[in-house]
Amino acid sequence: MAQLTFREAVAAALDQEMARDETVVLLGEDVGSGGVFKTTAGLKERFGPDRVWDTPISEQAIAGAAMGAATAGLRPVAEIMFSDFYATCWDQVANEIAKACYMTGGQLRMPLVIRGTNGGGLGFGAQHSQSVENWAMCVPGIKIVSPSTPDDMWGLLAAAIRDPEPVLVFEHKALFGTKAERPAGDHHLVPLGEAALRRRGDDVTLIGLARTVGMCEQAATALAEDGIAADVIDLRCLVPLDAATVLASARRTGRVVIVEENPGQLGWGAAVAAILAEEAFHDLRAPVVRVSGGNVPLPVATAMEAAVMPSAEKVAAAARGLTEGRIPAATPA
Amino acid sequence: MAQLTFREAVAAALDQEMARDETVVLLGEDVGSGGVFKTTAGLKERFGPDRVWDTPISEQAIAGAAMGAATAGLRPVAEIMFSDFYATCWDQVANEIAKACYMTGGQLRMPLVIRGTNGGGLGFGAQHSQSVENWAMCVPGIKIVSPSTPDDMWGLLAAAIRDPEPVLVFEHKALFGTKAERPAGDHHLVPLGEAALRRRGDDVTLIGLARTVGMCEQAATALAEDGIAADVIDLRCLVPLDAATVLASARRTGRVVIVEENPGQLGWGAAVAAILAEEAFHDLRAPVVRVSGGNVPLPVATAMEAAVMPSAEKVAAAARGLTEGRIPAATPA
Amino acid sequence: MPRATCVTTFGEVDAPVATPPRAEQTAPDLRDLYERMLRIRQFEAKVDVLYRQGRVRGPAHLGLGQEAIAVGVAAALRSGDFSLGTYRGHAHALARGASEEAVLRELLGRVGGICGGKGGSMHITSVEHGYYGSYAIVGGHIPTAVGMAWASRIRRDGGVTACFFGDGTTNIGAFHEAVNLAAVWSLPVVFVCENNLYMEYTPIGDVIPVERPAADRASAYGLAPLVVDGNDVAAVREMALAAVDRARRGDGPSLVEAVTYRLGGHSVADGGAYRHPDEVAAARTRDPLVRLATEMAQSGEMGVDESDALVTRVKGEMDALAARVLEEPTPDAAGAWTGMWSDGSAAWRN
Amino acid sequence: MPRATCVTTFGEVDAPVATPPRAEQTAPDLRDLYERMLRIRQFEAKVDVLYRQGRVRGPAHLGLGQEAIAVGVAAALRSGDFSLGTYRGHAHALARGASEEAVLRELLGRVGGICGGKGGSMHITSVEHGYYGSYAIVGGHIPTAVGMAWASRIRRDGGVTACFFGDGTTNIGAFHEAVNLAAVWSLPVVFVCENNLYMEYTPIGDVIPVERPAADRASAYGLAPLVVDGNDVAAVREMALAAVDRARRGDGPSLVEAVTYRLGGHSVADGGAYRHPDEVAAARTRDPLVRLATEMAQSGEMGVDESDALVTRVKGEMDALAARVLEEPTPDAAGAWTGMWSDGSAAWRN
Ligand SMILES: Cc1ncc(C[n+]2csc(CCOP(=O)(O)OP(=O)(O)O)c2C)c(N)n1
Ligand SMILES: Cc1ncc(C[n+]2csc(CCOP(=O)(O)OP(=O)(O)O)c2C)c(N)n1
Ligand SMILES: [Mg+2]
Ligand SMILES: [Mg+2]
Repeated sequence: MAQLTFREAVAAALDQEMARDETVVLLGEDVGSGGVFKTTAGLKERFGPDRVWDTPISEQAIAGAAMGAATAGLRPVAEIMFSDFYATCWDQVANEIAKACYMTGGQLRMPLVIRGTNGGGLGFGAQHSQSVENWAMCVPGIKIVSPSTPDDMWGLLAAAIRDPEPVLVFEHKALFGTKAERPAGDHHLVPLGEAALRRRGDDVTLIGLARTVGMCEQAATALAEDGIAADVIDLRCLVPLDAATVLASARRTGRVVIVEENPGQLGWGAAVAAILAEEAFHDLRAPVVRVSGGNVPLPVATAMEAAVMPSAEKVAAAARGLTEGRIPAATPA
Repeated sequence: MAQLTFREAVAAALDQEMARDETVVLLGEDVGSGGVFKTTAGLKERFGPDRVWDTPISEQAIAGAAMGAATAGLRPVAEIMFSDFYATCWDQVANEIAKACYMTGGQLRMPLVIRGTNGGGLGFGAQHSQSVENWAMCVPGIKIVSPSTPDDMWGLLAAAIRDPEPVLVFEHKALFGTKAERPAGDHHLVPLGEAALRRRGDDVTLIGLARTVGMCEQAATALAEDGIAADVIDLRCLVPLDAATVLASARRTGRVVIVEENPGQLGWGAAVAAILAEEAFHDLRAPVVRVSGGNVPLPVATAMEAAVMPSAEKVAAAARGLTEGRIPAATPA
Repeated sequence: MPRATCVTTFGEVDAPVATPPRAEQTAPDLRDLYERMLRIRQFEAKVDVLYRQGRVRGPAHLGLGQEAIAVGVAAALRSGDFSLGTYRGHAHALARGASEEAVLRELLGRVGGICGGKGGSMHITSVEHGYYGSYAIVGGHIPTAVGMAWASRIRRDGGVTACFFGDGTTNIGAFHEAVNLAAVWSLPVVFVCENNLYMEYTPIGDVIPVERPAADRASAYGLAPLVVDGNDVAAVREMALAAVDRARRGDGPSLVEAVTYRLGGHSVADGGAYRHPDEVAAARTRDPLVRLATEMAQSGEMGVDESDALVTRVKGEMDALAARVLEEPTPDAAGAWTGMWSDGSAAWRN
Repeated sequence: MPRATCVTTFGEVDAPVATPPRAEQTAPDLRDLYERMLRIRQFEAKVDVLYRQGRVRGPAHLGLGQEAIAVGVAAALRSGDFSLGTYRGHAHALARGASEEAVLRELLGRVGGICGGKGGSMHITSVEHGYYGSYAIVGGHIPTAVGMAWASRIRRDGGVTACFFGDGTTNIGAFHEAVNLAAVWSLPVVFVCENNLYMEYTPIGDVIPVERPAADRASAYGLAPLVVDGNDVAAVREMALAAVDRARRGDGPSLVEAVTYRLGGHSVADGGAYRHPDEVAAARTRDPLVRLATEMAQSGEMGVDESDALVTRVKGEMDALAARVLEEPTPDAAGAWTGMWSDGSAAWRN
């Protein structure tokens, strides 16, 4: 079977949607030459300069141009090279795009996508390694997608482009090289708002997003050797959140480990934990545990960066702690 | 006894610290003429134009200038008129100020304060009513203060100015008119990172911040009539978070209602709930309930805005639900 | 490029004109422009009163004295063109044809408000009339306007976008990025800086390092420095026609500085005490309505009696409108939980 | 203002010079400037090799070919003056005197790295030498630089801040806000745009609406358009001296565009295939080191043999340094949980 990398899946989704719908247009820094991560390679050649636009380094203008074009009826897909740079256009995203439909009583529509590379693990340092889907989750009015597999990268990005709302798609940069079987057929779509149960087991629920899903799966394999069977849930989207799948699993297993790259101080894991503490309280048999990114800016040196990132080992340890009825010691800081 | 408004408390703190330490300098839009909320009234007259600087509408330059001046050894206090506008300088706050000390191995120091008016309830609409302390809490490396009383407004702001770290001070705009007894003496300081137990009761813990503290107190009064005794905790700071006070109260009462203006989707309340679900699980007798801001942009019309805001009634209802062992229905959206 | 001396509220300014007046340009119907300005003036005067009576929820920023810009530019746009403005946006919505009734309902928090009660004064929008919204964050809408023009450019549909903002707004990063991108991509957009000489309470001269907030920045984007007397509705219309024409022809953006004065405070809550009374008094003599009425009286186009009667009639209409709207019901709380998504729903989770 | 014709990599440019060279200005010690550039060149050449060997964690952006700017400006600063740069900042740190060893330790992830292993290549900082950091978000540091200059202005301590950034950076909002504020407040800061003709993979001409990214924007801030040949270290030093002098005198900021060329890729991971080989070959002939060596050989100031020997010696020193540092221990994980706060701690809660 043909293989597809996570990186190629981005281009595949864009290619699929641009071919299908001529209102889909791309913009961003260096997107014409394929982009720094080569995720838009070949698109300008195929679709021409009226569909793929190289911008100056002007994130506010990029996000704002996407907003305006969407308002005017196109379906723009903007690229913010590193998701850390959302900070340079946060006003456009959080104050304009997220609110325009609501605050105009539904007069403005925002069918747009902004893609950005997210996450750490490559030694890119504090300003190029953050996972900032938590920033977006603080703001009602935007959908949030973060795929964990090449298949989902393709299907969810395609669905995001077809979605009538503004969607931020977080592409984990440590996943770009991962490979999987290429989905069959030419058209591929994965609906937004449906979590995937990647693995089934009744002792504990492991919940991940993007790169932490793989950690959950690895941890589940390790736990299986100890006779502990784990559900692994890939959230895929934070908004819309498939809380039903999370709650159903938690009610069945009674034990939950949430694994996020966001800093634990306030990450999406806290939102999930809070929902569980409120709505599944009576079914929980153990504390809701989070394995989160460290509450520090991200360091570069190998051992230090590893220390502040979640890992399969940390997940397995947390799950073992729960199943033995022990509460693991709080993470430092 | 002399009375002091919350608004006057801001100026009192600034005045106190500027008189004490000549490295304290102010900057912001219209701060020289007292500012839109009149919180800096009289300071330019007293301290002169070398201490109080009117800026262009350039939030990035304002926050960045504060960072640079702090780096160079001053103690700047910048004003961001409405906290919603942090979005226009989020890069400076989240990516530069919060990270500079850590990522330079401690070479850069950031003794600065940024003040911004926060919160809804006045019909200012979606772009001028947000409570965005959750944005800041997503980012390790900044301290977060949000006072609920004139006394604390004074003392915490003064402490923030003396603090060696970057501190964001959120001033709830619906509190500016509130009054209390003027603290005795000329110098007033309230240490950062200590929650205040505003009221003591063993049946349920109500946790608030800024304007929601008053809602908790009102709710506690109403609950007392039903024979339900409530702890009311005023967090005062989100970073450093006084988790010990929260945990101690929760362990004693076994029931917690968290009251935040942040959208429930991802607000500081989720962080507190997650801590409780992990660290106080075995002592909890009921689900951890949050009364949060609605998960929508903020509307203007009176009834709609009230619907999406927390209130004393909602708090009391949630607490009653817990003490009767019932789980209240989930808030819409 | 031809240059023209235009008389602004500052005195004479020697300013280049982007394009010569188009051959086919028709003479403006001054009576019509006058009436449009008058309706806006009377509408806002009524809002001022209503605010003081505690009837308006939230802030309101009036454009009293700046009406010639909204009306003059709107007169240069076609239906189907886009425009966007700021929190000081009543005039811009109304000038494109938005319903006075629906706007007033929004301000007074009644059912049928133009934004369904969710926007308030600072977010008045009337997509039906091509007015794509009022935005309350300084400069935040300029990139959006550029995006709308970009869509027109991609579709080659001949559409033009007009974007209004204040003098103080030229200091913010979003202005720079947006005007720059529009210039790089040669987009059909007309940027209109309403230079009312103040950024809130601060004179603009105190916070810019050049003399003219917009015109002195134009060359940074390869654009001509255009200045027009923003209190002269015919001049504004003429300048706008030239800029719109240039945009429609595919020759790219223009940045127009329209010099004016805000007769009231920054918002209805501001008394404007930081301005010398003489300055305000002098500005009143250059009121765009007074000025056009005087001109028309002199030319015989509209007599003083007639214009007085018009004022009385329009004022009466606004009083009646307000009285009627105040009797109307207020929106339900339930509406808050709708309309975050385009299908009318608002749930973020299942 | 006097004008000077300066030869840039583009050919001749007629550019105004902000101030005449100061009377007391001393002739530069060209040998010294050469050696400083050479050390940086050889340091970075070694980093390039180490990266290809997989020894450098994270990205690294080299300034090969741009050394004359870092060195020329540093030569115009006093100890106690501040400077700030970007992710392409090795040269800027070293030019102020930062320890080669400590920088290399940072890049190779060894104990004793200049940022304690927390910064990496993009955040090299040496406060001890007045270099207040390298910042990885385009334009994000320009407001900070302005703030440092503001502190000098408030203290009236005569300090000057130099801030480096690229041509592509002139398109971002932070640039506009920061340069503008510096001009409004007349702050002692020298903005140095290193125009290396590319914004990553995109030629700068494709993304600006003017010819010169910095000089053509200067008038928007009331500043003179200053251009210097960024491959001529003496010219850079002279221009910088004039700008620093102006700043120190309290006459406000300058915006200098130093035209140069980056000989390698945007980062060590980039082969630079988007550039025509002829273009790169032509640029190599204008290499600031080659050029100064040739000049000195011609003037007899330093013979070819001597400069060859110098290259061999410095290269040997860098090889030895790298070999030694590679033997050193790597930092512990525990360090990650320290230093978020200035007292060395990192807890956010009790
Ligand atoms: C980013 C941002 N900063 C500050 C404000 C507060 N504010 C609202 S209007 C205004 C002054 C704007 O001045 P100008 O651009 O001249 O427009 P005018 O109000 O005079 O029409 C300010 C500072 C804001 N809304 N947004
Ligand atoms: C806000 C932001 N946008 C995008 C980037 C990615 N990026 C890093 S360097 C660069 C090009 C910068 O070009 P220029 O300013 O000319 O500097 P040079 O790299 O040529 O020295 C870009 C786009 C970034 N770091 N920050
Ligand atoms: Mg103004
Ligand atoms: Mg460059």
